[in-house]
Amino acid sequence: MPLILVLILAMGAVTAYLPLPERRIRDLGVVAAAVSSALAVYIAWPAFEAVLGTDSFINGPTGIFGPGALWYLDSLAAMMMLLIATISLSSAIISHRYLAHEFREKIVSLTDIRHYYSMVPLFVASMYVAVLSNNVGLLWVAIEATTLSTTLLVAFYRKRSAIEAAWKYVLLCSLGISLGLVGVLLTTYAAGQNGVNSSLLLSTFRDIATAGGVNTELMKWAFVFLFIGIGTKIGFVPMHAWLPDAHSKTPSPVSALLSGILLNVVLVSLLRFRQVADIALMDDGAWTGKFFLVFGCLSIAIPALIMVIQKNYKRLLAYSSIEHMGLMAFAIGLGPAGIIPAVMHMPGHALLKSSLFVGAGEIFLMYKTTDSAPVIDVWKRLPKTALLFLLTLLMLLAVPPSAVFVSEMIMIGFGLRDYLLPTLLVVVSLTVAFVAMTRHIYAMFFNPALTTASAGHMPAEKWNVTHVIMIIQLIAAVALGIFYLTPKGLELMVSIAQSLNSGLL
Amino acid sequence: MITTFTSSEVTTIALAVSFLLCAFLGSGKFRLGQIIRYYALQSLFLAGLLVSMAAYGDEHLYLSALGVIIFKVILIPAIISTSAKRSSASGRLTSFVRPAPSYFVSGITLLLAVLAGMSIAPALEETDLILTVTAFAAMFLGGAMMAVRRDLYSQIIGFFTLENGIAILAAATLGAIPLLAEVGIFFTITIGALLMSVLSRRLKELYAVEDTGELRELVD
Amino acid sequence: MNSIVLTVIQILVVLLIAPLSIGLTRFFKARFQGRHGAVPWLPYLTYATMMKKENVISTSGSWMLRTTPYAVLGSAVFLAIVLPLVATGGALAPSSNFIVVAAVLALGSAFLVMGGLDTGSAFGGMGSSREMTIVSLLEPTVILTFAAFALATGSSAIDGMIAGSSVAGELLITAPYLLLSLLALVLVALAENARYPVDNAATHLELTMVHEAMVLDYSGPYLAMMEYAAALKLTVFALLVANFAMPLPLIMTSSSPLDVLLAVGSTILKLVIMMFAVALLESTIAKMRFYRVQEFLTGAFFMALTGLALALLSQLL
Amino acid sequence: MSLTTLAIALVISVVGTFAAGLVALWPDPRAHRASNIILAVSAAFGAVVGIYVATGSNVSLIVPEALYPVAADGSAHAWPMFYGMVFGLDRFSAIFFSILSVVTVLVAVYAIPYLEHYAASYNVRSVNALTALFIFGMQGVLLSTNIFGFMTFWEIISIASFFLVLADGTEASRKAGFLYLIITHIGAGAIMSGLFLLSGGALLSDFSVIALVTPELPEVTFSIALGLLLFGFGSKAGLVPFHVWLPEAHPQAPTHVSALMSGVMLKIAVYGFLRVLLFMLPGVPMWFVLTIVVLGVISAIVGVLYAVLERDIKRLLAYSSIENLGLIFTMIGVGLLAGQEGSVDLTQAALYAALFLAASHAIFKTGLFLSSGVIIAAVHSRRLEAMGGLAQRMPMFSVAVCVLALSAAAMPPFAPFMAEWTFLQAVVGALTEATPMLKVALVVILAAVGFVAGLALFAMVKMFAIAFLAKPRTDEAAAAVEPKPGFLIPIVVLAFISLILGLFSPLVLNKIGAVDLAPADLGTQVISTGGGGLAPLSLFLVIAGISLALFLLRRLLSDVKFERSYQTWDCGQPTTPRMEYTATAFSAPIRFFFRFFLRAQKVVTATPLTPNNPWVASRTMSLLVSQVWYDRLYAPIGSGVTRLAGLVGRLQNGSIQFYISLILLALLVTLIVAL
Repeated sequence: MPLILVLILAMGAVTAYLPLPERRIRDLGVVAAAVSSALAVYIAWPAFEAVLGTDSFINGPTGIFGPGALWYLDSLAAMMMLLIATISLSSAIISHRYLAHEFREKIVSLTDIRHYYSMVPLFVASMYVAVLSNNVGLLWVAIEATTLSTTLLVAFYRKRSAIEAAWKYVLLCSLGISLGLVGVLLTTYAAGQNGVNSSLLLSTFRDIATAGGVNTELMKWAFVFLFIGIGTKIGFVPMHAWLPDAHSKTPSPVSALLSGILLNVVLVSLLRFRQVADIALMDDGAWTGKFFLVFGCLSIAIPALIMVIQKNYKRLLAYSSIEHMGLMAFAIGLGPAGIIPAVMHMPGHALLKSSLFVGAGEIFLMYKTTDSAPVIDVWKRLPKTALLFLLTLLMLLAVPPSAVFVSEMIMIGFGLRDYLLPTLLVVVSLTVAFVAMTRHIYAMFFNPALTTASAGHMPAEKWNVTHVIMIIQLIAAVALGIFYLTPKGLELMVSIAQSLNSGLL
Repeated sequence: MITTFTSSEVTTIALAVSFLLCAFLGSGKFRLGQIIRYYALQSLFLAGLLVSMAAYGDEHLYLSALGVIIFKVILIPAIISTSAKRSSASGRLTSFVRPAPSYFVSGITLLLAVLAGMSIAPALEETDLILTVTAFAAMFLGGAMMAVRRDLYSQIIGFFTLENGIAILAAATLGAIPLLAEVGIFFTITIGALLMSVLSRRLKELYAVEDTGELRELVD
Repeated sequence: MNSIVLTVIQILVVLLIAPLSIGLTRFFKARFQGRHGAVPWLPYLTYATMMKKENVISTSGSWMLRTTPYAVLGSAVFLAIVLPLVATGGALAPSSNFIVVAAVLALGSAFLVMGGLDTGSAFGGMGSSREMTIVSLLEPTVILTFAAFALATGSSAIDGMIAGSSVAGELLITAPYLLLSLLALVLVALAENARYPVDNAATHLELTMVHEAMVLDYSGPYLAMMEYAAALKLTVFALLVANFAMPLPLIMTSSSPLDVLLAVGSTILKLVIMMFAVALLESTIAKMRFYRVQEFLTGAFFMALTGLALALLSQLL
Repeated sequence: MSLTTLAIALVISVVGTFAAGLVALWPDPRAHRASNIILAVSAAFGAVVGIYVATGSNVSLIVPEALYPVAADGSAHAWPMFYGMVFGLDRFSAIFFSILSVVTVLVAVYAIPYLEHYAASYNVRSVNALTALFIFGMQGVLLSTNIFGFMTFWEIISIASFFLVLADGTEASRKAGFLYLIITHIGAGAIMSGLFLLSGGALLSDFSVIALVTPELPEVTFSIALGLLLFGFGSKAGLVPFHVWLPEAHPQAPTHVSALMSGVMLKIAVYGFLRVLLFMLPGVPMWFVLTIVVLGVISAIVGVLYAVLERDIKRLLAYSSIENLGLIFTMIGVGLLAGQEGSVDLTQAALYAALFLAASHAIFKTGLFLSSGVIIAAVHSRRLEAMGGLAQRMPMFSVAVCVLALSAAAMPPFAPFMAEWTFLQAVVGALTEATPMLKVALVVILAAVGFVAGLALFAMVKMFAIAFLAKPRTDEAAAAVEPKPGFLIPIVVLAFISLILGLFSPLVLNKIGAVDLAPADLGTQVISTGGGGLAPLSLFLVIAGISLALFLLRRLLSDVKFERSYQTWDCGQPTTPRMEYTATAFSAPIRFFFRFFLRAQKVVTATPLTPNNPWVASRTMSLLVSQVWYDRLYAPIGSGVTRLAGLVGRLQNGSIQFYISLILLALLVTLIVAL
């Protein structure tokens, strides 16, 4: 079944090179995205149906596709599939309008559009594979494929800074992922010690680990390499340098995909490996939790500080992504129960961050620059985008009704019980970030244009598809926030968290 | 600790040492042509190593050796040199460290690799120890090359030396990776090489940039 | 003799002898300065004639100009009724709680200040600013002084404080440590009534005035009411201090008509003695520069504070 | 009224407030009036419920099961929302609920003409919606009974009020808004952490459950939690070290919103503080009680000193809020201190005095802010120096403001005086048999409260006199006219409530539970505590009687019509408005007397009129009152964070070699550390 999904997307990529006019290519892109999302939801739905039907959920080590299969689907993977589906669909719809506008203004040529519509489906396909694959080698290849497929997208605008960002992106991420490969090899070696085992399947690793057949010393080495390697791809602080450059130079629909969903997918794959390490080390995640806690706190504090002096609004959003990844890591580091808030945080952050990047894209189209200084008086010139952007930003900054608020409060609740000082550091950094972002965005929106000349002629803003998407995702985030408050919502989240730590309450 | 080695193991160790020697020498050279040739030689030794291991391991290794030869000895050097020639990049490579001290740096990284090997030794069987040490050595050499060198192409070569180190580690620890994973990894590496060369060519043609020192625009 | 009759007697006596206090001080001061001076009952005549004079109202003022005389005189009359001046245990004695008294005093001064500002002249403004500073910095001293008395006598109504002892001035004998608080009360009285160290009542130099500057712009009946209020406040404070200090009889519910006559005579005697003391004080010391009044006020505050501390310590012994 | 009707009224009030917010967003211009009317009506419902529950005997109103969806198996459980939290109003929160509702009714009525007058500078729809949300948040805080609900609505209050402060979009309001945002957000974080520490991280536990858990908390976490809670609630209530945002943020918000913020939001902080202190914590260590008292006294003194100095009318009112909140916290502190030291009578009197002062402060402060709105609308400036002569032009309005100003200065017939009287009398009464340590504390507090009361009178007289009396200093002031009824009615009603609350304070105190403070046997006419008694109504009747007698006597003894009006005599030359005393001049003695604390620099610049004659010059004097707290405490923190950010920003220096070595370094360090 997942193979068909990958095939459809591959076909979408190929059709980009058919001798069709530019408009048809964009339509085909949207169609491919729609079909693939529908199929993804169809695949992922049985996982949710079980929970909502209030009977116990198929969550054992086998997953939906049976023990030995190449693919592995449990509730967490199902949630990720759902997220990838929604955000890739919205990004496709928005890029339809975004590229049309760019093409009309002659910034982008036809070949560029062909590149775009060949790369994006491949990227989405590799993400689907990364989430579903049970085979470790395939997982590694999928993650590396996400990097390679987005390199040209980062260098899409052919500007010097864009190519520089692409160069750094491809080099650093490939370096990171190869370290990750070292970790993967060591894990398979540690798991395959006694019997010859060439199955490379995560589920088999878990069975061997529960049987106690894993060499723990080697497993520790493997986890360190894995954490630093894949951590580079997630953007934990010491290894985050590529992220602000890459996410701010790509066209906005792609940076919405990158920031919104790619970071979560890679984090989930890291958690899969962590699960094997936890079962092997039999300490219920204490040893591995330390990594997440330390790197989590770092990844919250440092970006929060850098945001204070940030001058480019897209880089500001990129740093906020690092910070939210740090938040999820911090939550995971709080112990076995910490996974629940982390899992709650993922959809909220994905929906809101992608909508923010899309809004930033809209502002970029009108103001032609991602630098914040010349962007002024947005409230009066782009009233619809500004209002939606501000509301989404507030939801992201954990204002009550949003899902992010619920998850952050649970996180701080658990954090205070056993790690007092790190939690206080986190609370203060969240405030610093809150203020930095609000002040930055507020200056952009409400600085009145000094002279009408500097205002430049700006066509009155019409109601376009970006606003529709932003509204839908905003409402989804708020609905999610309220859904978390109901007992059924909590039950679903706990069952998703259980897929990572079966011993959970 | 010296255990008696069978004859085929002696050949593997000899090939591993010569592989390391090429990597070590490559790290000191400052002409593009030279480091590409050393990289090809290094991959050749890797293929030889795999063949020698196939003697007492399982026969899949023959196939992977063939893959190494096709991809790493022929294809990747070809891609890099064609893109360099087409964009008429100057062969001279620049680095933070002059040639003589760069050997010194490589020496230190080798020492570090041995140290790392020692500390992981208790967890491995006897025979794999030497190969793991070579793998670590190659990886660290590649990493040092990427960190020390300034220009674009030598960073690509540094990355691929690191890749070779990992290939050795795979061979040492797992013997034969299943075919699907092997092919996947090879393809990914080639596409990586392709992309990196495309980017460097664009940089060279559009902005006449060869040295990453000039790529420092994206700050804070 | 029930309490209502006592209060009526007290009202009549105090309201009648009020102008005499101003007259007496002027008379004694003239004599100290070797002048013959006017007759002590001259203020009665001046207030009566002023009532008949034309009332000139400033165009720049508002309704505040008209309400100030009533408010100021009202608060003075309230104090005269409530406090134990001639008789203790009067009808309104329970509401002579020291915090209420301090607040009504402050209310009277507040209206006086607002009246002074309303005329819109620089002198009125200057006088009001100074008066307001003095009144507001005096508030803690008033509260601490009466707190000490309340602590010593156990009742926080001023009437209760004095009624405790059968003879008026007996309080000091039974609780000698209250001397310091009494001194603080004297300083407060001097500051409240704009007497010597703080303000010179007889000055003609507008720049040095405090109390006089505020009533500069009143004339006719309003000026009479303001002057009368000032005289009344001076009498009230004089008699209050006298009752605390001098052992002369006060009318009680149990006293016969003879005692009433005796008490009224002693009240007039107390007033003469106090006015003589005030005149003596004003002829011996010089007026303080306004910006040094701060030391006067801080001195009064710390005296009251130590008085209270002494009262507390005495509880322990 | 049975419980269910009460609950329905309560639900109507809360839902009505939210609906008002939604209606406000409707693009049609009539929506402005409609939303405010809905807001007023629903607040009226809230007032009825609040007063009924506050004064009822111990009826604690939990929104009854009738309104909850009944589960399938017939067991009624609370709304599925908020993890089954139960919304309820007990006697204690009902007092604050009624304050909130009464003030909201009047503010909503006032908002209608105000926003129409200022339609140009405010986005009317967003201000109305945000105000409704703001009030909804406050209602939510009062109704919620577990941490999650409390924190959610607390956050709604902060965000709604933040955007209201930024409503007029000027640079100053943005600067004030962000300062406000920083402090309230950190404060909210501190409260959340403190509450979680107390409840052991359990997110859903009810307040009553926490009360059981706290006794066996280890000493260290207990004191950390207390510190966090004091910081959280203190920063929201404007206690001194964290008060810096209050005089900046309140004046920037639209007037009716700053009235709400000053009058009611600060009380919500007091409510939260008392809810935690009295209902959740078993006993509170001595150091905590002493810090409350010390902070309360310092805020009162600092607040009143700066109120005396201030020349901007809304900042003056903001500082007077700080002073009143300082007094409230001192009373709470003394109540707790007395509780510890064993004099029970003082505890009850002090706590009820604090509650009563909070209620009366809400009334008169809202009135004063609303009237400052009217003055600013007439004079187009917030500086006192630009006002003057308004009493002549707006007699009715100025009488109401005079009543409000006198009640702000705690003068006799009005409510704040009764609260202060109860507190002072209780302190004096408790002095006799208190323990030595309590004696010293009580003496210091007695002196401090006296000092603050005096200066409060100074500030309020200055505000009223300079703004209203004498001749108008600018032509806008001269052209001022009696405000429209929409403005006037709320202010007059508030003045009236302040008077009534004062006169019938024994009745009110008795009803809200202070039974032995205002005993029923004396016909609830007298507040008796600490050996003294006060009968406010008879006191008022005596004063009224005297004034009436004087009025009649004056008519008897002199001819009323024998009157002439003439310009003020000023040694002959005509008096001009420039000769009047200004606010700066009026407060000069105090500025001189307290020059050590207040650091005010006076700059007099003389510009000679004719070049060759230096003596004939026009002198202008400017006064710079430095914000001591802001420059010493907040500015360094701000620049420190920016410097640190610059330092960290260098991490992103652009060279790829640096990034690669960073990754390898991270790998090596982790390997060494972890293995």
